[in-house]
Amino acid sequence: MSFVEYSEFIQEGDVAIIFLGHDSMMPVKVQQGAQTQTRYGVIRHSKDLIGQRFGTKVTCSKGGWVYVLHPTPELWTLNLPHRTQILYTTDIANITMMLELKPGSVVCESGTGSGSLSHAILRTIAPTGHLHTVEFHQQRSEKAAEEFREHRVGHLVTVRNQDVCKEGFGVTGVADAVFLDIPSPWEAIQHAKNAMKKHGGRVCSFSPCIEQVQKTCEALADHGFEEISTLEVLLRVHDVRSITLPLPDFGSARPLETPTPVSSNNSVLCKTTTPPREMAGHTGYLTFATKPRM
Amino acid sequence: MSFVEYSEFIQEGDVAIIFLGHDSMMPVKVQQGAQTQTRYGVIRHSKDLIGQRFGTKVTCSKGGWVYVLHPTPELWTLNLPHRTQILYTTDIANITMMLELKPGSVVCESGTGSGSLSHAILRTIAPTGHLHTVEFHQQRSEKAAEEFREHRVGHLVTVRNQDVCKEGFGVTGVADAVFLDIPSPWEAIQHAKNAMKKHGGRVCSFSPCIEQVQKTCEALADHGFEEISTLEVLLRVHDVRSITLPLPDFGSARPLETPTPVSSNNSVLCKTTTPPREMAGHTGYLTFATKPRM
Amino acid sequence: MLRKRRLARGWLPSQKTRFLMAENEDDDSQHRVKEGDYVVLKRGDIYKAVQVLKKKKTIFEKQWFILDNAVGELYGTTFEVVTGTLQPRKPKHIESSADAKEAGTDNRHILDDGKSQKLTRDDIETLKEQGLKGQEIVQQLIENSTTFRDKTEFAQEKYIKKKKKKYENSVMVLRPSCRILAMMYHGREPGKICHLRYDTLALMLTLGNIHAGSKVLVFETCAGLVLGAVMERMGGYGSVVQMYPGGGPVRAGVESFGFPSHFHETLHDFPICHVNALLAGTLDTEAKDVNPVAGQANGDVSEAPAPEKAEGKEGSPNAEEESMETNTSTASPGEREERDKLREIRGQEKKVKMEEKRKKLAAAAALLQGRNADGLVIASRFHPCPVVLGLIKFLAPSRPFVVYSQYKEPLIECYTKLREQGGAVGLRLTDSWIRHYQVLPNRTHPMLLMSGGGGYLLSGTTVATETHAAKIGPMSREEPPAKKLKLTEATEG
Amino acid sequence: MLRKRRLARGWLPSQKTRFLMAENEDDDSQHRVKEGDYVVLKRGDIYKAVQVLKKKKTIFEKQWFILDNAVGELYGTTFEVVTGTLQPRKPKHIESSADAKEAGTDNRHILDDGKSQKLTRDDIETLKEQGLKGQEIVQQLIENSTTFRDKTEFAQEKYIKKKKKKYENSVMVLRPSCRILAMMYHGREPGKICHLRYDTLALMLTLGNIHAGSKVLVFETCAGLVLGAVMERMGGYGSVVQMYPGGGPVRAGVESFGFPSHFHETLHDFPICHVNALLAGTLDTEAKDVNPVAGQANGDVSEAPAPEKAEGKEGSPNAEEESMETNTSTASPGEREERDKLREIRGQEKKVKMEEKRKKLAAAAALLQGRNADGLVIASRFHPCPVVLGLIKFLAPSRPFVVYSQYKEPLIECYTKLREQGGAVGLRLTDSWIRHYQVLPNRTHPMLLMSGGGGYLLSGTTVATETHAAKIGPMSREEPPAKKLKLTEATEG
Repeated sequence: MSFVEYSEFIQEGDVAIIFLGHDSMMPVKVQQGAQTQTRYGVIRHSKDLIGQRFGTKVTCSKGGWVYVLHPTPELWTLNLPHRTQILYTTDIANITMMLELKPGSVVCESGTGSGSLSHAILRTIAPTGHLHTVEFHQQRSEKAAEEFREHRVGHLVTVRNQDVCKEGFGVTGVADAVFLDIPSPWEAIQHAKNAMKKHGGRVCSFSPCIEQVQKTCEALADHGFEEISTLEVLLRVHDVRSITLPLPDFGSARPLETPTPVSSNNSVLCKTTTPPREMAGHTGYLTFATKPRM
Repeated sequence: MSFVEYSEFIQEGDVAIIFLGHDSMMPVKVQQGAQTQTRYGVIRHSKDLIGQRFGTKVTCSKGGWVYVLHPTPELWTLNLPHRTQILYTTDIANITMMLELKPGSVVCESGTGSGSLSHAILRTIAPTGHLHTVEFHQQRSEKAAEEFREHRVGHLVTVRNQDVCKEGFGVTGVADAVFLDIPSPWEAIQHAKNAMKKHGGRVCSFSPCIEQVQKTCEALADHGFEEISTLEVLLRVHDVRSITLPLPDFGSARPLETPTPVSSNNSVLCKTTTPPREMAGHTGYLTFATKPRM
Repeated sequence: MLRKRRLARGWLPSQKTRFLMAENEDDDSQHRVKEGDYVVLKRGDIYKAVQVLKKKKTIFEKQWFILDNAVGELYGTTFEVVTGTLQPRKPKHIESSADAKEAGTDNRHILDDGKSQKLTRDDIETLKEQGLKGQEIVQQLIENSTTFRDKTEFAQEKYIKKKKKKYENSVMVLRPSCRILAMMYHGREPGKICHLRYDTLALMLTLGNIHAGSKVLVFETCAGLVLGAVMERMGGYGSVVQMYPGGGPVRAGVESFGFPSHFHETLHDFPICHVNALLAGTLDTEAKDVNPVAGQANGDVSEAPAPEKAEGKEGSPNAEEESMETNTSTASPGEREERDKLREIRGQEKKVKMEEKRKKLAAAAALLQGRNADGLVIASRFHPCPVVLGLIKFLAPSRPFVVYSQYKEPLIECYTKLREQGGAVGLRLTDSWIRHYQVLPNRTHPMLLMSGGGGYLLSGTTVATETHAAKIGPMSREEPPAKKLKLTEATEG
Repeated sequence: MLRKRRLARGWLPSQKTRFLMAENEDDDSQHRVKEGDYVVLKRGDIYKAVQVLKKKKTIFEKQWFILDNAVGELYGTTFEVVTGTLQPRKPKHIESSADAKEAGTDNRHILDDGKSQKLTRDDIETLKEQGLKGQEIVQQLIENSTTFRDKTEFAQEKYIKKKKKKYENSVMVLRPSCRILAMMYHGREPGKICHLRYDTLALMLTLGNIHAGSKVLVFETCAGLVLGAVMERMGGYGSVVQMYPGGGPVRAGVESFGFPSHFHETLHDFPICHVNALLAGTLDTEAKDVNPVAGQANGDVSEAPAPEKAEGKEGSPNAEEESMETNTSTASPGEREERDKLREIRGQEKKVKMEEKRKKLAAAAALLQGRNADGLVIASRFHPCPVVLGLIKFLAPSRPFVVYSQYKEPLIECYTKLREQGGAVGLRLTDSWIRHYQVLPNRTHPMLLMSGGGGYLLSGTTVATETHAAKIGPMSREEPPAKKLKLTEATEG
């Protein structure tokens, strides 16, 4: 298993995602002799996981069963330990496309945070690209580096523990794309520009507040960035349901007749979807720009 | 006919809405002897309109037919002459509810603009309420006053031609609700407060730009307004369509068989809706607040 | 102008008050809470409608208290819950305004420290802004929670909401309004109102051109919220006919509006099980044994036993069932005699009630039979298609109708049927989208949580189905023969 | 830190350039336009994909010109259209930045003058910001239009767009990318790509976990855009199998990506009319008279005649039909002899082609028959239900699949069928919502026009349908008997 390559069978040291049911999952680190407790009972790694095919149904000690899934950046985003607020798949998808990431891309990112976006970037730029990710917070950067090694993507990423606004990304003229998720992105625009390739590239800044966006757009324009464009994407998950719509009884037109008995045909079944009662109404604004050739 | 009361029959001097087809309408002022040209031919007011029932089908000179509709504030919004940008029904509906308008409410409005909101306010506050509407631009205020008279709601409204930011609404302590659609609403907050009843009321400001909203919210808080709340509403009109979904042909499982002929059953008909390709993505932010009893 | 603007910021509250007091002195008495009033309690964005009754305990946000102290206070007053009673709180706008600025400073500091916890603090600060007591506790809780930082933004927001609920104890007493009740139902019990969102309701009232002096038909299973909203917009002028399915009209929500009694005189109801008879001209409202509650046979069984508020004066439509229950039990001869007497009294009462019902039915039928209603508003859990096709017949031409459904699919069918059938133009199937904002210095953004959907509307305008040759002729082939309609009295409105 | 931030505003462009030039000197040659390159022309937010060919006239936004002068210039260069040719324009960032500020001042003035035309001006100023030549003309036009002020905001925006189109004449030449092509198709020809919006495509690629080294199945009728997007993300590593309906794979859109030739070696195609045979193990790819274009019988008649780009080397799959046409015409004996010869040659050519086709089919079949594909991406105008149920069988367990449809209803059916059938978990039916913003000093707001919808996605992950007792056994009961698969050669990738 690796986050950039599928494997058929589960091996010692792999990360696997235990799928317990609708919207209920947990990540496990597969270790010979280890056990994982679930609400359906215990999973014994040696017997139930190692050597099994990813996607297999595993019967737990209490008789319930779960599926063991191969990790993907998207499953990881749903299951990772939150050390910070994280980026979710809808934003990640748009960041990836709008930054024009593909195998071979060199990307700079700050902050690393919980690594949600980092894993998605690594998946996309493998096997020939590289990610330079900068995290201000020491423990977070160490934890991220450790995770990348465990997920077998360590060779594709350099984690730096520094303040991007003061020290930049630690590389110059190499990046095809830069991503910023920091409180004051406008302070890092010059560093972003420095990190990027001479012939140009794409930059993205993620900010929750419009004031941050305004300052960032100004800084981008001041630094000669082009095609500055701010957007926002929201995802809506629809619940598929069968509903019963009763039919009204308008009675008979004949006078003085007693009411018709309840007919068996007094409702209609209909397949439909319902939106969630509450959904994510805002994650952040995504501001993209192109660094032209200088 | 009046904009606050339905009539059964069309009379001299009425406004009627000629419904030509899907999303195609025109307003006419009904006058003895007048004619109106439509793409289906001429409508002669004396013969085709006066004395007819509203909602009637009228055959035009070229043989095509139209419906003649009773005016409502909503139809007027779709048909009025634009002297300014106007408010549309979705925003109007929310303004009306969130300002808690009802028969008897006294409302202050600025600017009058093209009168789109004014007509909706008048409809709701009749027969016992009153609208004080202030318009900076002289011709616009005169035209609006004339329209209100023609629409037989003149007795419910006072039009003032003045600068609300400098001179206020011309009334003090009478309004249950105040509505602002001006470039610098923050400059009119004190005037709004002065116009409102001592025991309190509701205020709404409509602004297209977030910077206007920020300044307005600050001014509202500074003036002791409570329950300050900014929202945005968008309407999506769905096009009802029957679509044909072809079914794929995965061929036969038997070897060397010739392809199956086109079966009559190779597609599925489905009723669905499609969203508009482009829709109004923003009209303005609506900021509401409550003036507490002072 | 410039002078005033500059002054505004330095303006002292005492000056402001004096300025207002000088003019237009209102009579405060009408703005004070009276015993028996229907009021709405508010905390944050949580609302609850209650009636003010002496000594009656109310539960709100898991707190028990009596409302006695609210009587005589002004609407809009904020109270503290102190040992089961309400204590008026001094207004402190200056403080809360200062809070807001301090909060802003705090947050800017956080924005600059290079971490990405900005939204968390942001939300916390937003709470501070509301100037509610008890929030310091929430703040403490959050800051001491070791798990809080590991939660997602949304989990955090929910956590805050939960804690806020638990520890804050201020309550504002408000006069009910369509705005407040629509937000209350949507927030607390969306299932009761078919998930009809407040902005969708607002659009219904506007698209329906609901206004004083018109005659509006309402068919709803939204606890009476839609009916009440229509009545509020009518202001006691004109008539509203509630077309109801099942055993009796449901209108608990109407009470919460606290309308003056004359509003109720404009409200009529008509059981839909008589619609076909009325349209055919065969509805005989004179006969004594006609059963106005015959609508039990509707696909409405679950609702039938609970006619939540069957118009006070009417009594229970289930009286018959009750006496039947009594029959089946065994009893001594003495008890039996007693019971026979009781049954006779009940029989008399029932006759009187039936006569009242008959008159009411006749009055409603009289309003409907002209087929000249001015508006039709439908919002129910029934399939909207047969409902709109059945009830649109009662509208005059050139009148708006609006149909709500939580689901899009049944409205697609409505749309198609109405197009096939004719008699309606300007058909539009819409949904809307509402977003609330946090507007704070340097922290402006849409709220992190939003509603996923507010339901769908089908709206349109009726037109005459004949050509204009028949000038004042019958508006429909189904016009009932006039002689068959034996209505003994006219109705008001 | 603070020093740098302060400097940023006073920073001169020459300094900036020097700073960058000092380090990491790139080889410019790879960033220059070459003859034969597929490029994208851009004006405002209008894009057009073209191939750079000498002397070839291109029409873009109603202007004719040749691209010859673009050859040798850097990607990203802006040109002026001057008498049918492209002339490189000097970059002028300082000017456009100054423009922006001036515009801001203008607008604030308008905001203060008490009229409500703010958005109109706003839109006009937005145009200015883009620093495009010709916009002065648009500005003039707008200011002199007597009807302009009477239009609605949206009509105004459309008017501006129209005028802008007509009078501006700058063109930027860009290297194609999934981002640009997705926005191009969505803006110009949404019908060709089933109205698949760029953000929805982005989500498909991410939810599908498309990455280098995997084996991905694609079924699309989106002009090849989705296929190209998948190939871009694969970067020439791994294999893509295009499952195609009808006469031949449609992939005009793939060409526009301008992939290096080795990318095409990873691309395979398989006609879906052989899917059942392959699954049953009865597909004989050795037989000579098997007709690989037999898929004409699909519900795809409208598309069949236009296999827009049937892999250059393959020639036309309609060759047979052409020769049939020749047969039916009358001709002289001499002509007939000539024709017989021609027919023989054609027959030979056809045989060679058929043999090529057979080999390709065998290679694709080999990729599929292991039923161990890593991803499945569906985006078509076909009913997605039979498509996904048919093709999901080729996926290994624990692999993502994603199905796009312009309509929600068919995906509801897919969802239900997949739930009934099992073999998939984490099913989610979603749609998304994208909004662009105007961010300008004192004039920040969402764009006045937005897309009404971007289509719907059903996504999920496959799982094994047996219990884990059968450790490495067949993953499905329908595993074909191995001996029936007479594949004569393996495929690359």
